[in-house]
Amino acid sequence: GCGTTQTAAGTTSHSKVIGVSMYSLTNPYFAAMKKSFIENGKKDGLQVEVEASNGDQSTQLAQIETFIQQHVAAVAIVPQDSNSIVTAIKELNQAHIPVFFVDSNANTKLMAQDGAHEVEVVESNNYTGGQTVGQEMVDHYGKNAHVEIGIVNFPTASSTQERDAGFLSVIHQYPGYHVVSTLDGNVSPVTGLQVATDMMEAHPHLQAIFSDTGPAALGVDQAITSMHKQGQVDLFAFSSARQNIAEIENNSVYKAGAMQQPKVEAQVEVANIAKYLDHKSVPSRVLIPVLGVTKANAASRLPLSFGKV
Amino acid sequence: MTSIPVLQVSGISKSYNRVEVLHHVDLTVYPGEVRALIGHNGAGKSTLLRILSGAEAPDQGSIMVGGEKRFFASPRDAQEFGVAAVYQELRLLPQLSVGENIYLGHEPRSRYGIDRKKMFRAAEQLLQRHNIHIDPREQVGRLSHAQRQLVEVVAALERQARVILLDEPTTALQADQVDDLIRTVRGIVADGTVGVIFVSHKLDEVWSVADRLTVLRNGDVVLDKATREADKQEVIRFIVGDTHVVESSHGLLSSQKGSSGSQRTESRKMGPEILRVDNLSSRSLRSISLNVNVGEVVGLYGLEGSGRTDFFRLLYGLDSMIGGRIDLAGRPYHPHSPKRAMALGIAFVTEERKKDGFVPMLSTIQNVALPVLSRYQSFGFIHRSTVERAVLDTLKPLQLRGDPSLPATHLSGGNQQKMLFARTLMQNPRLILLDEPTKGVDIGAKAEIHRLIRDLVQGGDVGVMVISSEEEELLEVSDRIIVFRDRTTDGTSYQTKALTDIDLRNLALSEVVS
Amino acid sequence: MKRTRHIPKEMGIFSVLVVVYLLFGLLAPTFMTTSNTFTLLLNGSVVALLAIGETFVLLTAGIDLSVGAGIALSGVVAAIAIQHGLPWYVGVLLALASTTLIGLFNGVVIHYVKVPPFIVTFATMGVASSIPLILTNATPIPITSNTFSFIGQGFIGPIPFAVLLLAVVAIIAHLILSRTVFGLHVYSVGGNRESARLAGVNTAKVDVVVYMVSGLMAGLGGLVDASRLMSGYPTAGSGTSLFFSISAAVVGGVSLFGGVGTILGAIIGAVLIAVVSDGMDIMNVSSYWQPLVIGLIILVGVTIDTLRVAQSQRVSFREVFVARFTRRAVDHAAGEAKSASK
Amino acid sequence: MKRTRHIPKEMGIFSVLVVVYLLFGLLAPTFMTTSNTFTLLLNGSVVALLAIGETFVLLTAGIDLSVGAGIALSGVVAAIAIQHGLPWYVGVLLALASTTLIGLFNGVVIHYVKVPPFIVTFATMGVASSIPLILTNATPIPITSNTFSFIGQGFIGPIPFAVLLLAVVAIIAHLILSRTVFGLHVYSVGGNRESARLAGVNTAKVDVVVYMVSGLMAGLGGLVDASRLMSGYPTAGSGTSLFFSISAAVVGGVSLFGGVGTILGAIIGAVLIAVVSDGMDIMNVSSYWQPLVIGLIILVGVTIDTLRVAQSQRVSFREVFVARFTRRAVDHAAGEAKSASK
Ligand SMILES: Nc1ncnc2c1ncn2[C@@H]1O[C@H](COP(=O)(O)OP(=O)(O)OP(=O)(O)O)[C@@H](O)[C@H]1O
Ligand SMILES: Nc1ncnc2c1ncn2[C@@H]1O[C@H](COP(=O)(O)OP(=O)(O)OP(=O)(O)O)[C@@H](O)[C@H]1O
Ligand SMILES: [Mg+2]
Ligand SMILES: [Mg+2]
Repeated sequence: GCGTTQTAAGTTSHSKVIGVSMYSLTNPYFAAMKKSFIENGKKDGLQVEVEASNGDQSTQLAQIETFIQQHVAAVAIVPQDSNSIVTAIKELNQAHIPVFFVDSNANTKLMAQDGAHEVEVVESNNYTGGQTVGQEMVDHYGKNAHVEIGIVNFPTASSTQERDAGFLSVIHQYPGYHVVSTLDGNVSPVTGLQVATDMMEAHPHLQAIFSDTGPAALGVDQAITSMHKQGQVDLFAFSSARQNIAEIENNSVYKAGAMQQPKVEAQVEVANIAKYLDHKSVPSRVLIPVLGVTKANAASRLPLSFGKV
Repeated sequence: MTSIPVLQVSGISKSYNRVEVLHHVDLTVYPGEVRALIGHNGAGKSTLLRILSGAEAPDQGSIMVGGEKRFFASPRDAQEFGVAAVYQELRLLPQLSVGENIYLGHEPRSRYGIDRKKMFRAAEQLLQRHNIHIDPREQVGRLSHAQRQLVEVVAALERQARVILLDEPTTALQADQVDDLIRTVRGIVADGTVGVIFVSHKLDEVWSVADRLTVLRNGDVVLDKATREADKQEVIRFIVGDTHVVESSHGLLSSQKGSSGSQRTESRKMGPEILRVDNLSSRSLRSISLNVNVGEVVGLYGLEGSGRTDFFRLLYGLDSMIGGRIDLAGRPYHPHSPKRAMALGIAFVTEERKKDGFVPMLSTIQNVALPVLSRYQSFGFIHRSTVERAVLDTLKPLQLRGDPSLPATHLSGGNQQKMLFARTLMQNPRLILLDEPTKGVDIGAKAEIHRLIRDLVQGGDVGVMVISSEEEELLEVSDRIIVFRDRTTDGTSYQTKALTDIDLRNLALSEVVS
Repeated sequence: MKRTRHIPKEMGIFSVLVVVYLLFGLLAPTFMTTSNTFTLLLNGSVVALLAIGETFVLLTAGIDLSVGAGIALSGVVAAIAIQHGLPWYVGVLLALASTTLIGLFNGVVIHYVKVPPFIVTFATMGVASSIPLILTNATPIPITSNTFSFIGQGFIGPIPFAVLLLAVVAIIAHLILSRTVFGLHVYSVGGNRESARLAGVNTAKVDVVVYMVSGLMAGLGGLVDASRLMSGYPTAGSGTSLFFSISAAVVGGVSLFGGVGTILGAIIGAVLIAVVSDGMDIMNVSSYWQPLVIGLIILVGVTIDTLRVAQSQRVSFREVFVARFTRRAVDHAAGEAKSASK
Repeated sequence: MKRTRHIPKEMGIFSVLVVVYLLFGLLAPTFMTTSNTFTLLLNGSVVALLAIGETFVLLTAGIDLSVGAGIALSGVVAAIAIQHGLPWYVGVLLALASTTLIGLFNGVVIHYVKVPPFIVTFATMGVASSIPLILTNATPIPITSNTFSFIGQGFIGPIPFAVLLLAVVAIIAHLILSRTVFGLHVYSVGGNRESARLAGVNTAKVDVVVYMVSGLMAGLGGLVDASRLMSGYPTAGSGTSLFFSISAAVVGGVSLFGGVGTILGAIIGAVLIAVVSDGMDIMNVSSYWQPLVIGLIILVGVTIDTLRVAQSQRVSFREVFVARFTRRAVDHAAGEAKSASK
């Protein structure tokens, strides 16, 4: 089941075509979102075509232009970059194709400046998600603890930058908490694994690693296990992968984290698009909460996650 | 010739890997003079020429052109100061056209770029002037070896240089082409402004072209004399530095018939037929018929482009046959690949060693052993010391100068040719195809190679076919000669005893007319 | 450079391009519209620009890995310059200067120090991708100049300005390579550097200039991207641009070993890649399948082209087959003779 | 077959490696520990394995772009096999078979159809990266076999098993290239394909086998990664692996033009890259700066090595400079003489 390959030619038929331009489909998070988009679309009689820009802003632009060529009924975008996507919004506006955002929004100030407009955005608040993980960490070690923290991040995307900022905003309130190393996990388990091993070699007293992406968290988790640092180094991370959530329940390495709800985001987005196309009113902003996950609630969160164990 | 020397070289020294190949060499060329530079393989002739043309920097010494001291950082500098060169290893670029190659580096320009029309017109005139019938728009890669050599020489002459350096410009050329070239060179120096250095291993050429000669031995100038006053025997002694070898090369010197016959048993019984070719045709050859017996050397003669090289390539599986029949040792043979040809006992020395003869980065030992490695291995692992010993034994009689454990590019041109001949000897073949086997080989080693070929056919059950552009060589080494004309032959052969080089030339020409 | 009596070598891959274009057109009605054709050309313009620069470099048997990073550098330099109140054209000049300087450095080190091009441009790729990140702290810098937006978003008639720019640059590059002394020298250096040197070609000039051209093209590509995105994006060009630009040149018949290939070929290669990418998007081919599809289309295309050339240049297929067949028969007979004689 | 009296060429880049290692050790106390040294070797083992395969291919003047994708393919195949209840070793064999088959395909098409290696392996790279995504729907597949985990996580004494595996593979590869008939044939094909063919070398066998070796190495690399992550990750190896493996070989002296280079060099190159990557992480170099730092270290290292070789083989630096200078002086004098005489 990897998407439809029908063309948009059939706009005359009843099923309307929705174009979705995503960040990356090789990240399970977005793979889950895509699946939800297509399934929920089917329920509402919408045909959803999903493209991935694989981390490249100009690819995203190209894909949106393709949607314009196809005269799709609406476009939903997970923006690579909140600024430069504004160009695309303008083009869509000119083509009279309604624009929806999902996962994160475009730069609203710039949009206002350029006279570009969107219909709606379904956001999960990355900043508060980061704060949630920070708070979980503080809860885990105690407010007065002395903790050496390593961060495995993805420094070149705005969503992960926000997560880091949220996380740091909490951590910085506690003088005992020190970030001793920040390395790029490149949203990749292999890179996550490698930088985490290096981090632990460099800082023998490291106690906690924060990973701002799920794929890198997978690698960090294995790094801790394979260096036999269970109990010495704990993992806190953003991830909605079932494998990771199950790890939290098990609680040997992965202590707590935050999960976004890609399925829910897509579901809400599709529902709102359907409403809009039926000329009903839709809210301009829907916030999907980023859920904190701890050992206590992991079991109940498991059904919301995606992937295999 | 009391004028300022057009080229004066003093105290030039050069070492490679701490081995000195030139030792305080002094050399003077006056305008209007052709100076021959001769010496054994690896004596340092090409190295000296490369230094004079700016291709390489000397370790020591100075160069004066037209009385002024010059330093050449690159060939471009040398050309600016009026020095042009033909290198031993041809420098032409196969992807470019003949015209582009001739004018590369000094292209005729129009306001917007290259004036190709003018360039091709000039090239056409130039080629015509030298009696070379080649389309200047043709890609150089499609030319025969001899044609390329001619183009190269003509390109150097065209540079309007004061000093022209020619490193073995005649190796691939036919006798009449050599005569033309010599006439051209004499013509160029005739007006007394240009000086030429001419490297060759063929003493006949030296005597007909050069005013003076310089003999290099192991990087030292050992003789510097007017050609008129020099004696061939003396010169050979200086080249070889060893009287023993002079004896054996004596036959080579005099190009009259009969002298070579003395090395041969007059009435030898031929062995069985090793190769029979009937009515063979390919894309470039038509109905070739001939046969070769075990125990004989068959010379193939023909004008340039008569199809001899193509015939060898076909036999070796490098081209596909379209019609006819080949029998190898009495069995039908259909050439398919070099590997198969080799497995069936055919060995081949190609005419252009640099193109498809050897692998430059491999050592001489590795290059020689490459086709026969399977004999010196167990479980795929090479017995290095055995290989080394076998190769060194084979190389010994060839007087190879240079370190055989170094990459083959470190050898001088003639020594590379010896390396390829050694490879043939290693293969113990039944049928040997030699295309210009002594190209660039010095006088001593050449005689040795001829002797080895004769020994081979007398001793073992081998048949040999030789292509050579030197009539003397063919007459010297072959039992009989087959003449190729216009990409075909019917196999009629001529006993060498009954032939002179003049006869041979006439034979090749006459029937083209008829 | 060659006589025109031969069919140009690029005809083969050009036919492949036409066939692929028509196929996509058949499969998806929206594909073959004028508007979509210009869109795909616009989307492919950056890779095509890089492929032009890469062609110069590859012709000398070099390689330039720094072009992808040059895109980011150029865009960010322009954005910062404009952000600081400089006029847009100063931003453009600074951007082009920055990547051309990188090219100058590449060429000088490659020629004079004789470090392999792969290593030198690997290093400058690192430098050129770090600088934008450091300058911007990984945050894209919005560009506000409206004039600047014309580079990537303007139209002249129905034609996107960037596509016109590409066409002009391609024609100039083509003329340089095919008509000028410098062009001939580029081919000669790539054909055999030593031969070219012996013939008196200024190899230093050739080496340095080709990398500067490649840098300049990366700079132009960066400007097109920045203008389309209206921001200096510090990780622009980090995706497939470099890879696709080399692939475009190679698909178009440029040899990695130097001396062989044309601008025309490289452009055809780049357009082929743009057509396939756009076609797959239009047909909504799953992104899981896209690498496979593009790989196979290019492989099949180049294979057909290769076989066609092999067929026309060498022996005809019939001849080979007849020969093979005869050989079998003969060998077979020989085998029988052998076994009979035992 | 070469005489050993010469200092091996790899000494140059090896000294660079030692110096870089010691420098990082000086700057960061935790760097030069046994434990961190093995960690960096373990982290570099996959690139090193790929570099071994790439060396075989580069020596024949080929290139293999499909190795990065092979990592994902191999890991996913093993994971799926184990998930379906097959024993771990069957998973391992299937994984290795899958990438070796890709290599077989590469070699056959490159040799017989004469399509450039860049194109063929570009296509198989696409295929090998699509298949894992299609098979897994982009979701990693957890591996549960404990035995399997030994490949990437096991230790023998203080040494990680993967590092030992790498050492054994490297030694075998070294012996094959330096001691066997096949090895010499690989060098000869890369040095001058036509000469090798005329000398009776089975070029088909060489071409096909080198790509199979490269595929096999990618498969091994994939197993190491999968075992370290304990999951078949469909985009493993999509990052810098391919690029670093070619760079490692080139840094170690392997020529992209064939015929030159050794396994020893490639391994030293791979370890150098691993040391720099690890050292930068240990020193917490900002990820913005990392590409710049690694690029410059490698450039400086190779430059020093190049200059050293140039110096020892040819003329000394002093001489070159003197010559340059003298030339100017002479030219100048000559110029003056000329103008004076007018
Ligand atoms: N690039 C090189 N590296 C190392 N040694 C070299 C190199 N080129 C030449 N030599 C050595 O220098 C010596 C002189 O070589 P050179 O080519 O000048 O000889 P030559 O007189 O031209 O011989 P030939 O008659 O065979 O052409 C030889 O011993 C050769 O091995
Ligand atoms: N007239 C021609 N037509 C086609 N090809 C030619 C012609 N002349 C030469 N060639 C090509 O040049 C190469 C050598 O030519 P060929 O074998 O005919 O020469 P040859 O008889 O060996 O003469 P020599 O070796 O004395 O130059 C071959 O590859 C051949 O195809
Ligand atoms: Mg010589
Ligand atoms: Mg010939």
